[in-house]
Amino acid sequence: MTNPATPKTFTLVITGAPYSSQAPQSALHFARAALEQGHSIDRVFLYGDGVHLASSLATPPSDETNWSQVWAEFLEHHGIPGVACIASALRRGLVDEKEQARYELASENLRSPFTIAGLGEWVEGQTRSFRTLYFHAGD
Amino acid sequence: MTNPATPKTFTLVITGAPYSSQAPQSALHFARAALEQGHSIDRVFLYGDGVHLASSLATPPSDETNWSQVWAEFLEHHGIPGVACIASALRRGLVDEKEQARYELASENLRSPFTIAGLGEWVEGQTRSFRTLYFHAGD
Amino acid sequence: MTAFHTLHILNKTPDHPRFSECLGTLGTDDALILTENGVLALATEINLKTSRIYALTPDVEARGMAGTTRNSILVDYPEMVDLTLQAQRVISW
Amino acid sequence: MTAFHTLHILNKTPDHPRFSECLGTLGTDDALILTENGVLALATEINLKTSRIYALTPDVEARGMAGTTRNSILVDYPEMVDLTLQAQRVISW
Amino acid sequence: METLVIIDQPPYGSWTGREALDMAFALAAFDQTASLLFSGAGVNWLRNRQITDAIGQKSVEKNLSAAPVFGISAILADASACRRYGLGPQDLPDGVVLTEMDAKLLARYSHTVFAG
Amino acid sequence: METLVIIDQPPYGSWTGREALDMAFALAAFDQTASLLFSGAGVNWLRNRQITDAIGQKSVEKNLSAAPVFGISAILADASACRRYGLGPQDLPDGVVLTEMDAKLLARYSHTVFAG
Repeated sequence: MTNPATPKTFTLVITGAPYSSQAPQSALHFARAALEQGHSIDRVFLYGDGVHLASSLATPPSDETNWSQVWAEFLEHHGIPGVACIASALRRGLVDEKEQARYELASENLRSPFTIAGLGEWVEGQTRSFRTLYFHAGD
Repeated sequence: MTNPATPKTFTLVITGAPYSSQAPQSALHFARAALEQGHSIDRVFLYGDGVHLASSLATPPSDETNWSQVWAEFLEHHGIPGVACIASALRRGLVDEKEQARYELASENLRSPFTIAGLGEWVEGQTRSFRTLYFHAGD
Repeated sequence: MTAFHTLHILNKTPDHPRFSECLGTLGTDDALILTENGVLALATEINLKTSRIYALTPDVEARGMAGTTRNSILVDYPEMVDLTLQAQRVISW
Repeated sequence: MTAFHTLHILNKTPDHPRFSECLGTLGTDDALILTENGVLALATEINLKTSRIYALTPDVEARGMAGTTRNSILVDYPEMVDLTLQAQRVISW
Repeated sequence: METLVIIDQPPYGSWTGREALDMAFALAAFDQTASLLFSGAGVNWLRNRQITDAIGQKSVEKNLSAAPVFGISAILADASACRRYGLGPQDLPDGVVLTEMDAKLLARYSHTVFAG
Repeated sequence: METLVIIDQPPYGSWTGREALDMAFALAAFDQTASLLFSGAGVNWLRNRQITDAIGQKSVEKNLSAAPVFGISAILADASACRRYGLGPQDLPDGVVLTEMDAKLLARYSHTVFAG
């Protein structure tokens, strides 16, 4: 039996987009609770529509939470890597400077500290973490 | 009774994103068939997740269709307005130069000839068109 | 040309809640066109509650359903355009 | 602390096909936690097929379900974190 | 010409319902007749005492109660969906009319739309 | 440690199934044991003669047939979902194993994942 008091490591995978699903919000609440209890988060991996969370251009109305910004601040503050799957990201128009140059695109829109990398990052997270939890869209 | 031979006007509303749903593809096939039969398309309105179709940064693998690009070329070629709903677009990180300046964002990512405007464009399309058809995500 | 009241465009699988919502509102003079994932309904034994069932050929073929079209009438996109004009109203589910 | 085999995290309404898929795989030693839209199941008469049902308080309250929690145990996020660690495995539906 | 906007998704789990409400409000703002129908799991919009602080979203109750002010002509709820989700007539906000979502209902509207 | 990747969405209507397949392939590529389970409407991945030219997408049949080559250890299909969608054992591609999706099946895997 696992003793919940022992600090454990989580990898969180977010597959639902902000302003479309509740997934990024639920994942953030979970992540905060895990850290407060002394656990650690190895990484946050964005997959499928979840990559939109890493957009630097999301501009919700001023009376709504900017989930991309809040997530970025959380990752930055705690030094947790946030990685968007490169295949999901490129198809959905989320690119960093490197991909911008490679595909000769007019701009980039990846919000720091998110990075773009392959599914190997997800596999590594799963093998290194005690728990890998998924936050999918609810519809 | 309607005589299908008489040219009619359509407004098409796309609410499903490319690389997530089939909606933009089905809408394009429908639009092409309508024009070939001599009908016209008043406008194409992107709503909800459908606004991602207007991204200038979508970069699918080279052996897959770039639906944003194909749609943009179709609109350009036939002089059909393509309008992304401003509220949907801003939340989801799709912005033009004007919104970039207004919100002091680092870049813009709207693909020409798409424009960004309010739901009034949808209402106008519906009132001016013989048929307004919706292309939603299928899951 | 058959005249009908409402054309229901259904692009969801039979497992999606909107599928049964759609079937529940089919009127006696209505027609149903199955598109995208909707064509998979033809592989099941679900009662589609109308005899005027169309299915979009490109979606039928993509899903390997060419031999499983039950009592539906296969249409291409130009014919679908016609159907949307013949109906008095169109609802996209 | 109760020990259990699998913790099933279910965030879909009872009308979503994955809801019944999840219930169909609940083992006798499993627990279910309802989150997001999943908490709406507590407003229905659906048999949830396990007696170990948790529901996430913030989602219950947001949906106006505070008075309709049936036989579920309300948990907050820290308790949910514990539950994911007590289980031998976790499945997010 | 009258448009029926159908909301069949519950609030908070997705944005579709909010975006449907915006469509109805836009129609009304441009002097088009618009009504709302809550069906399926969407009837959960009508539950009272939605306390959303802990999930970081604004409650949709206020949006919905503004519907008559914005000129929405009727707010309908599918009776069988309400029964399924344990919502009795006394649980519904003022002005919501219970109805059956069927061919006869939809035949009253020239346009029937979903937001997604 | 073995991961079961479940595909419960049919192909072409959404990308979720493709992205699930990529997850399984990535696990195999990094020497993790991975199996695929097709359930619900996802069993429609297994239908043969998918002719996709007219919808402008690549057929997924080739991707799926590459699974053993990429090191996927088993391809399972839920028997009751196959029955619902009219797929008999003779209709399934070689190597697909009919099973029942139940607690006993899932208990065999340390991780069970969906792509979305």
